[in-house]
Amino acid sequence: MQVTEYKPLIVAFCCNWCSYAGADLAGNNRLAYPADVKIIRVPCSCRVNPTFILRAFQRGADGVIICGCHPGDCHYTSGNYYTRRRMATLFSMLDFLGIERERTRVEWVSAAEGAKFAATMNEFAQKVAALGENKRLEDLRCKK
Amino acid sequence: MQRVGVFVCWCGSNIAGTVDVQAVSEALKNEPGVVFSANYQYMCSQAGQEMIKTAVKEHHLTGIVVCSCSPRMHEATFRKTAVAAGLNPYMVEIANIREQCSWVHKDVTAGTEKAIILGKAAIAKVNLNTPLTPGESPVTKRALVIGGGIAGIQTALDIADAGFPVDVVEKQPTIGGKMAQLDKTFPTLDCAACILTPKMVDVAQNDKIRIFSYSEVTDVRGFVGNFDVTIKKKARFVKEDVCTGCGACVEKCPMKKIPNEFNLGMDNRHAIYIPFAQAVPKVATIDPDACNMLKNGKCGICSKVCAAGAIDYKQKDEIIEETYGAIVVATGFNPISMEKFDEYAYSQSKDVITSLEFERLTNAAGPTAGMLVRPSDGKHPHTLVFVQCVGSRCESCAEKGKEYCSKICCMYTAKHAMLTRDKYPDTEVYVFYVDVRTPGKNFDEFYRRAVEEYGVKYVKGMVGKIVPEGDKLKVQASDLIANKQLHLDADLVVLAAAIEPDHSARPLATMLTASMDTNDFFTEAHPKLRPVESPTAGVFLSGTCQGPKDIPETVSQAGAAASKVIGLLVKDKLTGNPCVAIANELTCNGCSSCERVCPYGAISYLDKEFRMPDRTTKIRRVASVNPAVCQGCGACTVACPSGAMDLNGFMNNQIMAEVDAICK
Amino acid sequence: MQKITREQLIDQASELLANGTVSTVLGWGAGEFGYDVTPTLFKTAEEMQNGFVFNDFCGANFSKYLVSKTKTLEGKLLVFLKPCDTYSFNQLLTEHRFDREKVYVVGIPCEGMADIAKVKEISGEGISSIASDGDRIVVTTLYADAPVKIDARNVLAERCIHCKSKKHVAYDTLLGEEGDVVASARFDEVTRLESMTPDERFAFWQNELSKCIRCNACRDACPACTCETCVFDNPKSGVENKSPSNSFEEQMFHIIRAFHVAGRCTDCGECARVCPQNIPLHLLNRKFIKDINTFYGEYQAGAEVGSRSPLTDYTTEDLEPSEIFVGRNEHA
Amino acid sequence: MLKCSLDNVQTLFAEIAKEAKLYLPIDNADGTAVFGEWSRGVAWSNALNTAKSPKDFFFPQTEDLMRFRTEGKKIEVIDVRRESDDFVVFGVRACDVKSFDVLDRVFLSEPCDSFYAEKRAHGIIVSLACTRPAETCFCGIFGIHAAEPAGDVSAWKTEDALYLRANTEKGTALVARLSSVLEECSDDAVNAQKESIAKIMNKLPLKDLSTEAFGGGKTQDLFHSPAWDALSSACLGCGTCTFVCPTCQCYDIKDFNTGNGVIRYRCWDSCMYSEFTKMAHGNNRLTQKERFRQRFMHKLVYYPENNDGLFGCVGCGRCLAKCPISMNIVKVMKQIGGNKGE
Repeated sequence: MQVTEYKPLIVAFCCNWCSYAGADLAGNNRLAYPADVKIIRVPCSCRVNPTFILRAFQRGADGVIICGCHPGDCHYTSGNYYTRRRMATLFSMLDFLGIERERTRVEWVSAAEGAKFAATMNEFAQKVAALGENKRLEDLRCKK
Repeated sequence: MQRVGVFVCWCGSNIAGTVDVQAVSEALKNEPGVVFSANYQYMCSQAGQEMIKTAVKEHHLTGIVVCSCSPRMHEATFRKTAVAAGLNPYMVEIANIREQCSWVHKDVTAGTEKAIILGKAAIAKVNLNTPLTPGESPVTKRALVIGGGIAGIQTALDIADAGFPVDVVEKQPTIGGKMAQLDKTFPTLDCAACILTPKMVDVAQNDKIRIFSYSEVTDVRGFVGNFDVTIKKKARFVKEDVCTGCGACVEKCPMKKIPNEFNLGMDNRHAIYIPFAQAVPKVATIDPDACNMLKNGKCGICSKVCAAGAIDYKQKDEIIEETYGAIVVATGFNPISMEKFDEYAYSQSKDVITSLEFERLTNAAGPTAGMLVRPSDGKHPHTLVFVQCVGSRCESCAEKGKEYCSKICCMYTAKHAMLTRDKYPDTEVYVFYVDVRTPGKNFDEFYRRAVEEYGVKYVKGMVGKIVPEGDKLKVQASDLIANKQLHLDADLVVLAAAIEPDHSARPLATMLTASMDTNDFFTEAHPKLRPVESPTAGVFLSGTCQGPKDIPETVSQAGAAASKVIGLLVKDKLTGNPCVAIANELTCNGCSSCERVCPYGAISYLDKEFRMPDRTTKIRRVASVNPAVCQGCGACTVACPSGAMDLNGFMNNQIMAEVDAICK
Repeated sequence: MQKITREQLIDQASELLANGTVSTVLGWGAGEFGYDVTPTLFKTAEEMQNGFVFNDFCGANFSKYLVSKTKTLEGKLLVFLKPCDTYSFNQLLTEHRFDREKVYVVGIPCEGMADIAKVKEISGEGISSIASDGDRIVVTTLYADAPVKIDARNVLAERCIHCKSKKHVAYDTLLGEEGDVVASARFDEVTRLESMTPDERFAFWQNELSKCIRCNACRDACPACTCETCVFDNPKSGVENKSPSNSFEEQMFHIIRAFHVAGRCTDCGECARVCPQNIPLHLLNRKFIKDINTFYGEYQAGAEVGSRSPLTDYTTEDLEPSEIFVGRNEHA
Repeated sequence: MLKCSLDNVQTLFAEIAKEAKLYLPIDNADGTAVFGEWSRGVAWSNALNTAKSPKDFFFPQTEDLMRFRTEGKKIEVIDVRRESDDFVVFGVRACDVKSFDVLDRVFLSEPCDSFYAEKRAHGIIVSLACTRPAETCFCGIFGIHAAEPAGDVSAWKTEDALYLRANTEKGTALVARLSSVLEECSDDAVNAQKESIAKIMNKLPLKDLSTEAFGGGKTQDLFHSPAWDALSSACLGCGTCTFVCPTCQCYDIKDFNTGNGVIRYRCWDSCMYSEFTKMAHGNNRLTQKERFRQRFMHKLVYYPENNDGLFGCVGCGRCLAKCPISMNIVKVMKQIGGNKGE
């Protein structure tokens, strides 16, 4: 029997200065990652509101990843430090509610780390694919 | 509803190779708001841009979506195109279907599908775009330099050279800073005074530069281009413009046992004093804590002997308020206190001194007129021990010293050791070190000369304890290379004390809303790319307030800061980035959460009167963002629980629309 | 069970009303059945004599009322605050939500308040009178032949069982003795949930949150929820809704609400107290508090005015989101 | 009168459930009762009443009205109305049964609410007399008899048996198909229970609460009563009273963007909310006092004014038990009604 792997939908919020540029570099170097990963550009990872993450899950995303500059390298000096605290506590809360912790992730990707960007996306997509469809934070109204 | 035009770029085969561009433009044609959709080989080419302009005119487009390469590549290009077509530049959105699609996906079906989704997201966003206009603010063409050491001096001279007025605020009675106290400078051994004092005179004589010595900055308001600064000019009880600096008053002053700060207390000065011969401004200052006349109204000798009539016992602190376009921080450093380093017997023996004290001791203008003698008995020392890293690189003893390397100690100690051996060949000179760090032009050569030509004995190891015994200092140390304990009888011990930012730096940083690291060094806007700018717009960093550095580094940074200031002051108006935070006053609670996370101090609060729907009025505290200061990171938008804070260009509803389009 | 009496509170308030220090008193108004007390404004000592009550059911946290009442009342408002209420009081001051000068705080000691639902579990329905007798609550009902005597400690409200502090962190006058922060096992239930499997946790919360009727009582009673316009009422926010339309809406509402008060929530327990559906909402807030304490060091919102919430702060050495589960007592 | 031994009641439920979904009060883990669907093994709660009223079965908190599916610029309208199957709501107390009179007058009068009407047509209500009313019960003052509940079928539960009496055609049809588990019996046991209930009703603390000051025609004086300020002063503006109320009938119509279109749905709304019936001109009632007053004026004055004196409250006492600040219609009636009934 042919088993087709689940194709997850992944939303990646990337900060404009490091991670979005890292994603561009992955492109420049033709480093492949699944087309299921869709990037949304934000000025800084600290712009990512938990509401956006929940919204993505509501609308059918299976995984959400937030990428920002490495701690200490934030274009705005402190943005990613806030991101780090906000996402640590938010992810812990999602886990507390029984939502699979592998569906969310924060990764620091610099503008020079095209390879890391691609590798991260491949790995994340694989993990999310293994979890299958997001059922615990889905909104069936959006699937009709 | 927007009238959106979609332009899909082939980028030759870069995009078209993996993405069916025709299918993309066809699919996007049906999206809400889209009235025109086309594809072309090179959208960024002249012809491509013309195509956009024509479409804007023919189809009355209000928004543009370009599906092409990364916005980091051509967003600016297409924004200019929009402007040329009569649109607001912020009505353009880019769908990145090259770097983030065609180049990373090999399958045409998957690539095309993704390109369509990215296009839809961009359309969803542009449907919610509003024209944005950058704010403008005028620039006051005057700079303030805080600190009159070599960093401040160099910055002020460079800015003045470009024709802009500069004010230098120095808290001491004279400018000159630490460099004025130094004897010789490494690695060339030219005398510090010989190279510094002409610059001090240049400052004094430059008609673009005003010196506020014996003054402090007490308040800073405003923002880049328009800082309103309050300067307190402390009363020196001598009319600065009348005093000729003749020194007659100093000679006759009966209060002559006041420890002389300039010589680090190694000799005395009078109650009325001029710190050193080449002081700028060369005017006397009365120390109010020491002067009998000021303390109890008895004396008045200086007034009598002053031929110019410059003494004014009734002088009051003067408050100066001035507006500046830019502020340069050059507050410098101090050696750390040796109080906590009891093992080196600093407080027990006068013959244990710091390196800066050693500088004064060997300086021809110093307390001993340059004769190297023991402070305790005036005798010539034969065995000298230099201890490196006293309080520097103190990982385990952070409560005593500093975790960082003070950077300059290795070189000045080599200098001290070399000069001692040169002048007094009968001496034995030991240097105890952890590492010798000599990166810098001619630095390692210099150090090697000290060892090889001058016979300075470098010992890798730390001094454990120094005990004064008789007229000797018993030094217990370890030699890590020979792996043995050393016991030396020294006549003089010199401690290379770590350096730390001046204590005035932290309150100043608060006033400037400039950020600092945990060591109280000012943080630069970017450690590599913007090393002389503070993250707070319009505030620049010069010298050791930003981190330990030697004189050449300080001077080059001072010049760099000056050039940044000049770049700012030549502008008549500052055009801001319109993608800044905006506070909705109607939903703002005034809770201060946003202010707490703003790295730029761009948010302030005001009590505003609101007319309520029931016709009553209510005064509420609400946030207000200064668009000239905000850099648009968006940290505030998430900190705000009521959603009152939003970010132009990346509004909540725009990002959610993108999410929706992607997750459909 | 309370150590302080109604009369002491009336005396204190009467004095302050009489000497003009305050114009109005925010206290508890008597109800129909002894346990149904309503926050009430009193203007005179006489009004207090007639309608003021203080008993084991005076649980409501008055701090939030100060936001609106101080803006409309003339003169100073006297407010009675229990130790836990003073934390909310300070937190609101930190957030500039009212003018301290408009308030006169009388700190009152608290021995823990009773939960009427627990009383009824023992006494049964049909309460015709309820009174305190030392450490006991005496209930007469329509159906029991004799009055039912209940040890007040056995019917403590959940938040009082896990009382975190007997210390008043703000007051102008303190009645009774200065208390202390006390050790509590308030995180035990959070820990128990954490040690479940994700499936169990999910089932637990689905069961609880599915009861939500989106009445907003938790939000409207919460002293940290004082937004001029809540995002859930604001059509422009993108999350506005009036109904718990499905499990996602239920999760969304409670996750975002808990996140918005994270670092600001003092753990006063009003959310769980007022929930008509008995959802243990305080566990969500406590989870955030516990995480903040674990990740970033102990922090008690409202302990002092002006303190910086850990979520508006950072250190360069903070835990990475990928490290938050490391070392946790994990389910098998 | 028909009778079923309590030992046999699960069989009775099974019989009912053969042809219609059966909902009855069941105990929740937290000690409250809720209406839940019966299936084999589900125990019938002994609680006096459920946390939420059975209103949900006919007027659910959220109900889709229609859908629009969009694709690009195309819009398709989808009718989501469905024919309801028959269902039985069992164990509805007298107060809650009465609430359907209140709701019917709103939803079934012209223009008839077809969503509600469809469910009313297919829902069969089996009521249940109250043997142990709570102190918060005051149905009696509105002329409701706890011992004589209406509904399609009335029921009484004694120590050992359940007694049933059909009142309507739907009720008759239901008991007819349950004949295998029901037996004819005399009214004696039920009459005895009614007597004992009457005695208890006479002891209830709120039994003498007067409705005299309320009803149609009293509008002006009550509206301008100075007591509203103090009564509404502590109101949090939450929707608890509204959402536990069996007679509240206000709803909002909202659109939900699914990403592929729009779901137009209605959901309960509360006149206590500041956003209630917000329109282009702003809000109708600007202060919490006005909103608070509206809720009680509506139940006690406006509704009876328009509905032959029928009050918009059935005295179920849920709001008394659930209000976070213990403000409620009883306190309002006593204050506004001139403290009568003390």
